[in-house]
Amino acid sequence: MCPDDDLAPEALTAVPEGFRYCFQAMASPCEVRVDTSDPDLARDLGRRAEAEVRRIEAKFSRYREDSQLSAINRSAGASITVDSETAALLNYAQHCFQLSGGRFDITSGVLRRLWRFDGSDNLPTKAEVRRLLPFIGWRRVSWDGSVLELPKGMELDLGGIGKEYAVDRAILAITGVSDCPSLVNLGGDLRVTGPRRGGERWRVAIESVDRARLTDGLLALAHGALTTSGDARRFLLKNGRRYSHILDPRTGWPVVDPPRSVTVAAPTCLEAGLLSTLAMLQGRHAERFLRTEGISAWWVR
Amino acid sequence: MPASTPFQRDGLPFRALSVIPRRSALAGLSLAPLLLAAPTLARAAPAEDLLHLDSYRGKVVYIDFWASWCGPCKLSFPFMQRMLSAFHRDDFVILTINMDHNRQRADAFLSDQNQDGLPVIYDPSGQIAKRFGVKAMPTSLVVDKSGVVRFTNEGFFTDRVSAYEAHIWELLSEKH
Amino acid sequence: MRNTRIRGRVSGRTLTALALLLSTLTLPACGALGVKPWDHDLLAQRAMQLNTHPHITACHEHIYFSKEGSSGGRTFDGGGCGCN
Amino acid sequence: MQLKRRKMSRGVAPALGLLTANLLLATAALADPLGPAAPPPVANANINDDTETDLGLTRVDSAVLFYHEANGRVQTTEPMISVAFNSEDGDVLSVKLTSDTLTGATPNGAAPWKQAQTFTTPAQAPGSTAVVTSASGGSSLVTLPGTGTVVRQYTTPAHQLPTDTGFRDQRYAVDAGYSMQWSPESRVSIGGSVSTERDYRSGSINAGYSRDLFEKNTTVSVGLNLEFDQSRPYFGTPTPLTVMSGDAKGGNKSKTVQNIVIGVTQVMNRIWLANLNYSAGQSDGYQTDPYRIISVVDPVTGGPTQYLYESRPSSRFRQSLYMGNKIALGPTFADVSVRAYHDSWGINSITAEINERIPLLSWIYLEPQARYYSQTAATFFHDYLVSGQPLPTYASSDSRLGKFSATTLGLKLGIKTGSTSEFYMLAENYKQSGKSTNPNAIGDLASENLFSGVNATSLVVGFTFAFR
Repeated sequence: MCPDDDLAPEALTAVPEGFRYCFQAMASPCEVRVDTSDPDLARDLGRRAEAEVRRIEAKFSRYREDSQLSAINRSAGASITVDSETAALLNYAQHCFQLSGGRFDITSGVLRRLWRFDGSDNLPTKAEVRRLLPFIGWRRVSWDGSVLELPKGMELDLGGIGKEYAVDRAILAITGVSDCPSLVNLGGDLRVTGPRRGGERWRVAIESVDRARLTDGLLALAHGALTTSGDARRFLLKNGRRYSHILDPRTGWPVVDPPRSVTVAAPTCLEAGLLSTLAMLQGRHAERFLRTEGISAWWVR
Repeated sequence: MPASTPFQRDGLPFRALSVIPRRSALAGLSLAPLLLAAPTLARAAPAEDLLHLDSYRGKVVYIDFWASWCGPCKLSFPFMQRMLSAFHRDDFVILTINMDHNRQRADAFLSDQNQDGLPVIYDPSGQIAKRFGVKAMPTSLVVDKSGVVRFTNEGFFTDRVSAYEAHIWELLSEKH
Repeated sequence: MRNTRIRGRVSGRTLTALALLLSTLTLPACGALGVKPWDHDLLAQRAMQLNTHPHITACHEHIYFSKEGSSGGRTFDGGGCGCN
Repeated sequence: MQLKRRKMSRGVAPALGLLTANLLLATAALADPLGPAAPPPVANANINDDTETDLGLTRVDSAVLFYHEANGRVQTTEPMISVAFNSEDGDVLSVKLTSDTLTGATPNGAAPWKQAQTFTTPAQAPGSTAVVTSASGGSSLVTLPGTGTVVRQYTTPAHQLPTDTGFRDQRYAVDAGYSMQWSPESRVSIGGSVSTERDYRSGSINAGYSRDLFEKNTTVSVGLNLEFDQSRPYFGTPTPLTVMSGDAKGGNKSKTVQNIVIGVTQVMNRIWLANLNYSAGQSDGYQTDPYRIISVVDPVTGGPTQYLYESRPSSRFRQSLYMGNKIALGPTFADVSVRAYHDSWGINSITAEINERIPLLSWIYLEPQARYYSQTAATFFHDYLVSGQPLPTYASSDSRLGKFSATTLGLKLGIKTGSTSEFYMLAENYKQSGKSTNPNAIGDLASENLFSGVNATSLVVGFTFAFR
């Protein structure tokens, strides 16, 4: 993984497997590994991936005031015609909402106003949460495939799919111009274009929940993507009970007893991300969900 | 709650495990086009039922595999342009899939043809073409409203243009 | 074809046998060779065609036919001229 | 208000895979954020990188061959032009016109000798009183005493290969062909050609079928060609192995040639295209050269005692196995081919060729070419016959039937003048080499150079263009 600091001198560094191109985006360290001996190719592919990630961040991050998403969130109920990419993402989110029985909901972002997962014990009160529930629920949003009306006070947050979508798009930006084996990793959500030269697998380190041990094991990956949900740093602890930062949008409360982290492998980053989030949203039944769905995953309780 | 055990999977301590899922998440999954190769052991679903273009449900989709070096492909672009303007965007979608290994040549071809209307998906490694069992260049697939590939045209012959157009009309007239 | 053909010496028959053997062998093996239809980019180059300059090939055929004992191979061998 | 706890539907993962693919497919169709990969596409990086096709175009190709053999031998100028009408579906109608002017001295077949030799040929065509007026250089008209017939005589100096300079010929030929896409996997073609010169006429028709297999990686083809030739010597056809004289000879003679070519073209891999052809040809009828003679020499001194008209078998069965390869090595394209040939006259030959097309700039390429050829002699090839020995049934001293090898070295230059037009030029030297002096030749012939092979340079200059 790339050093966290923003001041990485030269974005491109040589590594045993070729070159690594580092940058900061989506509030996490990002790296593009390119299995080539040609530094210019590696830098070009790295820049392409970075450009795509920044484009998506600029468009869909709710932390950026000038992003389209922020514009939507300020629309206070007005009807907005969105462009085809946003429409495709909203359709996708809608399908995920239906698939997950309402558990995956991009309108649950407002809950962040109440919940600060800083390891402390300041949980919000039930009344505060109840007051916020009327502003949560995808069913309250009117969306016909091109025109959106977001009721006043509600907010959209593509947190669950934004970063994974950026990884998949970055991979497309690379495969669109070159067959060169590459890996894109945005803060732990990663995907490869295919096996390394000579059919080798990529070695990827998975950040474990246990802060003491930086990396837990190495995964060898020839195809597809890997994402990890759950995070050792974001939880609340009150009279012995641990509250994970995974919130159930239907109740506004943290999911009960989810695994500490789930890592999922799937062909695309979006699928891996969604499946790991959905698994966490199952709380106690996470393992059963992963098994019955036949998802290749690793989890830590 | 036991102390955090190392990653746990089938009871195997987790070392450098390759991604070999017990029952692949993709078993039986019908992969629509852009899914790149599934993890190593996944069975590739047969080409026919691959194309459940969910979001195109209710629309007829014309998918054309082309490359800049292929003579007949150049002839198919005016036809596709005409079809695009002949039918309403809500009923009919054209997706062209470029197979060039060299992106510059594909773009040079497109700028020659001044093709801004037709969406292009770049597939230099032939993943999509493999999935659809493309056997000739160009190949066009005509997909009905419920996502089933109904017509496959191998090659492009100007004296068969009326037949190609008839396929589209036929599928458009079907109820979905 | 009149049947008063002069019996070719042994090597004639072997050449025919060799040719038949080769064609029967190569055809089934051909299935294993080849590339995907979308990998014909280099093969579609003009310079890759078997006869890039037909007139030059014709000149060669004409010269070699009139100056050598053998002919044919690439295309039909044939007289067409009482060249001497 | 507690939302109903709906259970999550089963089969989430498969459906999710589908949705993801649709999303990526739909959004992938958007313009690439960075636009084209590199600066706006430059004209083809190098001239070899050209995949323009002629579909829907009319292609005109014209060229002139200047062929010149050393030491005053044959010289021809051969302009040719072809027009091909290409439909957009691969049907091609093509017509080609060729004309060919031949001058210069041709070996008459006699062996050189240490003294000058004089040869007598007819001057009046059979049944006509017209006399060849302008006997070209080196020959003269003589009226034979007694018979009063006018004959043409020419003399060859000592130690020189006897050649007849009386040849001037003008040939015109028309070829036409039509090929069409019979089905998406198969093509058929038919064609014909007519060629006339003052002393030779030829007509042929051909048909061909080709079929693509294994996703166009393999193409099998078969071609048939039927040809009818008529030899119309100026002064009639001499009876083979009779003494050379000035008398008028017999009438015209003809022959038929039937040919089949079976071919397989196979894509070996992305850069290599291989082509294997087996061809067989049977020709029946008159195949002798009416103007050629063969010396009958004294068994001791080797001096010429008489000259007999040559004689060749009246049928010939030819076979050849040809393998050609086109290989794209980086920017260069190589054309490597070998051919094995055998015929019923006892001639076996091996031919090997290599051309390497090297791009220099985006609009110019150089193509060095090299060819090696070697053949064995026909069974009835003799440099000379020996007086007193029984006459063989067939005998010819034509160097084309003798044992020799030949090398060709050439250089082709191509200049691209437009997207579908090119100026091309090929300069080439073709040199035959064989056993010049034959130590165990009879008498003083041992010191004469009996080999009559050629050393020729040729230049082809051509220009081709296409228009809609």
